[in-house]
Amino acid sequence: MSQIHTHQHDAIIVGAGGAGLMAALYASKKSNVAVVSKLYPTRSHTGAAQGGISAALGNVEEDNWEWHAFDTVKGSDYLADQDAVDVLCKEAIDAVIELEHMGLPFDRFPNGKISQRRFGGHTNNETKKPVQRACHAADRTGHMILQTLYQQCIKNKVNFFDEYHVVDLIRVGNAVAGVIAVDVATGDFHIFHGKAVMFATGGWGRCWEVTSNAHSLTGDGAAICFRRGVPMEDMEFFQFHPTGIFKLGILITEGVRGEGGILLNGKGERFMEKYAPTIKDLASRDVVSRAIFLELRDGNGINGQNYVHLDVTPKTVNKYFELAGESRRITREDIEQKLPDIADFTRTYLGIDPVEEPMPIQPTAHYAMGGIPTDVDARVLADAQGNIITGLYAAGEVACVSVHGANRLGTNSLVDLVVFGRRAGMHIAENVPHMELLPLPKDAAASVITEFERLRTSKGKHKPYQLRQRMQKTMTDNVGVFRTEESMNAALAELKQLREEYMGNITIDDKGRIFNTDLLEAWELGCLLELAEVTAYAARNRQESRGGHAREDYPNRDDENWLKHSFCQKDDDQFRLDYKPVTILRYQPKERVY
Amino acid sequence: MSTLLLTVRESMRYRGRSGHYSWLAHRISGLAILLFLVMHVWDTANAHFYPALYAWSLELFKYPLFAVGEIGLMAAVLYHAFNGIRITLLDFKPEWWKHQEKSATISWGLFFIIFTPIGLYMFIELIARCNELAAHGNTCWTIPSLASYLR
Amino acid sequence: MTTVIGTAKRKVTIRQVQIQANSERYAYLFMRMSGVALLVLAVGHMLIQHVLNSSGNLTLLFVADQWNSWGWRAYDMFLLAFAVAHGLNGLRNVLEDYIHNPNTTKWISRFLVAFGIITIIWAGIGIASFDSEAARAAQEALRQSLGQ
Amino acid sequence: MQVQLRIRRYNPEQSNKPWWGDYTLQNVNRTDTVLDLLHRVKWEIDGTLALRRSCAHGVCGSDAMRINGANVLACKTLVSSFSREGSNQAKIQVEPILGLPVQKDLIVNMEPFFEHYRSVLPYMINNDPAPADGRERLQSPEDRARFDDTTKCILCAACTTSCPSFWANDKYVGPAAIVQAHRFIFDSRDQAPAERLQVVGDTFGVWRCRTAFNCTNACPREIEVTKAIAEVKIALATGEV
Ligand SMILES: Cc1cc2nc3c(=O)[nH]c(=O)nc-3n(C[C@H](O)[C@H](O)[C@H](O)COP(=O)(O)OP(=O)(O)OC[C@H]3O[C@@H](n4cnc5c(N)ncnc54)[C@H](O)[C@@H]3O)c2cc1C
Ligand code: HEM
Ligand code: SF4
Ligand code: F3S
Ligand code: FES
Repeated sequence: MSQIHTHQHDAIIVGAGGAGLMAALYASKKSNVAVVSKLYPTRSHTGAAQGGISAALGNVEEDNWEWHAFDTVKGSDYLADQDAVDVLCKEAIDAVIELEHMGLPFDRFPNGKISQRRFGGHTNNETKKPVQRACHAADRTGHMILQTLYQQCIKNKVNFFDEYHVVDLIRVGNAVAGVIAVDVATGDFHIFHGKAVMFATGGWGRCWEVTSNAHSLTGDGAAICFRRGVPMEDMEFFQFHPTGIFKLGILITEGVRGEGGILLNGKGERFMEKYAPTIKDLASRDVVSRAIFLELRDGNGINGQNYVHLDVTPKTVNKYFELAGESRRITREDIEQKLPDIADFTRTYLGIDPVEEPMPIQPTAHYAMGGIPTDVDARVLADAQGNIITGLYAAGEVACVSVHGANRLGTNSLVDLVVFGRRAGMHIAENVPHMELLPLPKDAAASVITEFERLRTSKGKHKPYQLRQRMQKTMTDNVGVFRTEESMNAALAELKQLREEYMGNITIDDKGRIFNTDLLEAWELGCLLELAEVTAYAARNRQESRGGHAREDYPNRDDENWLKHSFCQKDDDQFRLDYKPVTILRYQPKERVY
Repeated sequence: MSTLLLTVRESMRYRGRSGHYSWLAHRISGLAILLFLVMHVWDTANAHFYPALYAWSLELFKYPLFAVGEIGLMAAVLYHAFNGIRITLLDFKPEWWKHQEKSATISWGLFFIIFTPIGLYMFIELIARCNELAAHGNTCWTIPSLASYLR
Repeated sequence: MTTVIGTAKRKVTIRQVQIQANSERYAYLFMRMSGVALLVLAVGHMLIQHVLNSSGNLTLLFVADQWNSWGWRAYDMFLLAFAVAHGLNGLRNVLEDYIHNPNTTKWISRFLVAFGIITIIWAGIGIASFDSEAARAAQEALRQSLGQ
Repeated sequence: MQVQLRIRRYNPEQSNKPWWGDYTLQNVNRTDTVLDLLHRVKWEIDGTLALRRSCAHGVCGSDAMRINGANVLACKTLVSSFSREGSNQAKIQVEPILGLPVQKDLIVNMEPFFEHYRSVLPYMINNDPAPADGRERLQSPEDRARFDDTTKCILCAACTTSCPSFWANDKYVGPAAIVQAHRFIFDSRDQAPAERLQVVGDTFGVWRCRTAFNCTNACPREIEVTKAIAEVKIALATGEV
């Protein structure tokens, strides 16, 4: 048995992506905070975000936050809570300005202001034309946010515990007392004892085969909370980004289409004209992903294969600008300057120069709209009635406020991170002084240590990767862009089987303690399996199509029965669903056309 | 990293590009020149202090064994000089760094162009010297006796 | 302290800052400067002594002739000073790469400085007070004694 | 195609001697990355193999390694770069980056690296009150462009651990830290260029750079590292930033 160490802090923040760091920055101003992350903070996947962060700064053309709010609500297919969306869009402006003051090197307009560009789903509400709202630093906006926040944390001497893998939450009744983590370097268990715990562990795209998500995005935070009785909200809504590199899933930002890039099928048609006549290629992600999927199913892929083309060569783009009567034109230099990383990806992985040739793309699993339910102060909800778990917070992709509803608008995740990360941090800073430090339960770490010993010593037949591949396959085939009752039942059956094999028939090679990533990957697989099952279960039960959840057997949105959030919990191995009404303020649900 | 040996071994093993080898060559040539320089300065001083000793060393340098070293020295000085200028230029003109690979090639090229004829010429002289020695019945490897100079 | 000293001409903001210089910076600059000087001095010297007059012909007499001119003596003095300083500082750089004990490196630097100064003085005296006539006589005597 | 993969292994729990692990992989695609191959070894052959990785497309900086002698990111290095067109064989040798203590297999202790990073004050320092209108500080596109290149750094350490000066003496702050210093020194909004220049102008700062260019060649983000170092040197010499 390895050693157990104990640390005491006011607040423990799990995860050092955009949300975790923003919270840490604020919380550490007034309290003693520990940031515990399984990766070095700068390795977090926030760094992969490319396109931009939206805020209605109105730096080049008229814009206001209410338009942003409307676009967000419309993008969400009316499932977002509008009070939360108001907070998001109003505070976005402030948050972006604050990032600039922290030193974030945004691109600039000639007048010295932050540069903004068009992005899918962002419009001028009056003219319905795309609006320039996405603030950006070339195509590495997320990288710059992550770096800037990390820099500020260093400046403010935040306590970091890097490469500590959190594996359990210490829940005491309806409150929390800390978390348990494994020090990856030594394999020792550490108890982080605190008054408040915040999860900011990001998404779980690794449930699917083709994904834009990092290998480390295994939904640990969500799964840990779920195991400790926290409900999961809106898990059926997972976003498939339309433009991932064929087979690899590496994301090609919407910014490409923002700069004028066009989607073309095997017949050379600009098929988005059919699906979204007004804003075409810049329609919301769910719309474009489905369009691509349908094109592929109709045999309109390139050379009959499973991909279409995204064409940003100046030749093509300028042709369509001309056709549309637009005066702007793009040049090679524009692409090199505004999309350097994209150009680098396609050159490296495909040997394709995006200035000369179109890129092969297909939809890729991208973003979890659902997750740990929270209020607008990032406090975690215990149930669909809105009761709160004292001291537990969540923000970022792992959380569901819900501002993204059934489909997240591009750039809004980064806004979510900074706005709600900040709110969480402020709330923690203000409240921690009055909160009490609950005593640690006896043997707080016992159950998770037992689980680790089981995984370490189990002598089954399957290696974790085999189970993982099977899970990814069934999720892709059956709980992907389009779903049916039948497909999801198949997925649930397979997932149940996988779970049993995971519990009883698994084996790993590494029996050691130092950097035992074999063991940790096996544990992560447990999280993925858990979340995959919740997703499939929640998806099977939602009998309508909305946003990212597209059912062939229920092709229409059904506001009468389904304008509500789902809350999934597990009691004694049985899933239980509960529902929470959507908060609607100014924008009544309407049909969604782009 | 700790040990000299490890550093040296890894510096040889690293598959760097031109810059890496330019650095290696610059360093080795610099040290080689220095070694020679120190010897040379001290013995040149003998021209004043012990002329006989100096004359002996001049004689010594004519012998093939040393003449080979002299060719090496010439190579070291030329390469070190060209590469030193390259480094200096690039240091003061950062905007030229795009051309670093090319510049490394150029300094090697310049070195070969200039060193080849000089080296060849020096080599021919060396052979001639050898023949001359042979004509006197000496081998190339004989070294003039110091004693005879000190007498 | 930073002040903006002009944006109009180059369009970018250039600021002036005060930084305390340290010896490493001067050593660095000296390496470049002396390097350029040595390009002329050392390469010139090599070409003259070892190629144009192949060492085969290099005798005390030749040196005596050359050092008859104060110009050449000055040339060689510069070469001596620059090369020794440049080379020994280079050696110091190399040694400091591999020897990390601050105390040891301090003593190494001191030793190298001392060694450099002594070398330059010793050889400097040699060059400055070299007597061409005497050398010529010595060479003559030698030649006879060697029976050439 | 077939790949002969040779990995430098080390597991302090088993032996204090490193060893070479040899693996033959079949059915490799030319477009597979070396990270894909390492994953195959880890998942299918020997789960004890330890390495860091996350994003798998060259943006997180986890997996800098020495592959066939030179520093690269495993996830950004394609098998095809080690095999001639038309050949269906490749030999690939993977080692941990050099100059940081190896902890297990391909994992090195990054702490000394981050210590150098922190030493250059890698954060914006501007104590002026924010603009009264509550908006952004203005910066011209030209001023922004001056440090664009160095904002790309992902702290992967490929540069610093390819530098012969750093191998010889790990007190040298190293190219990555200088890149970070450059990013702030030339940002017109920052007010502490002098403090940073003081740090990188120190004995173990930029003067240790011997212009070997390994850093520039190794940088997976194609940052002109040596150029940035030279700009810092010039700033130190002229006092102009
Ligand atoms: C390729 C790509 C491009 C994107 N582009 C955009 C864009 O242009 N605009 C936009 O708005 N959004 C974009 N997104 C979405 C957005 O980047 C993510 O949703 C967001 O970055 C998530 O941030 P986070 O802080 O929640 O988590 P992450 O940044 O994913 O960080 C998770 C953190 O949690 C830690 N962690 C995880 N598990 C554990 C554990 N068990 N123990 C300890 N620590 C743990 C990790 O170490 C990490 O520090 C993009 C996403 C991807 C994948
Ligand atoms: C001929 C013209 C010469 C030029 C242009 C030149 C230039 C340079 C430069 C610029 C450096 C600095 C390299 C660095 O800091 O990275 C250097 C280093 C060095 N030079 Fe020279 N040099 C010349 C002649 C000499 C001579 C005659 C000697 C021997 C006495 C010498 C010995 C050295 C040594 C030992 C180094 C250190 C090498 C290292 O740090 O790797 N150089 N030279
Ligand atoms: S400069 Fe390049 S090589 Fe060095 S750490 Fe940054 S990204 Fe990596
Ligand atoms: S490799 Fe090292 S020596 Fe300088 S140019 Fe790069 S820092
Ligand atoms: S895995 Fe992220 S850089 Fe290679």
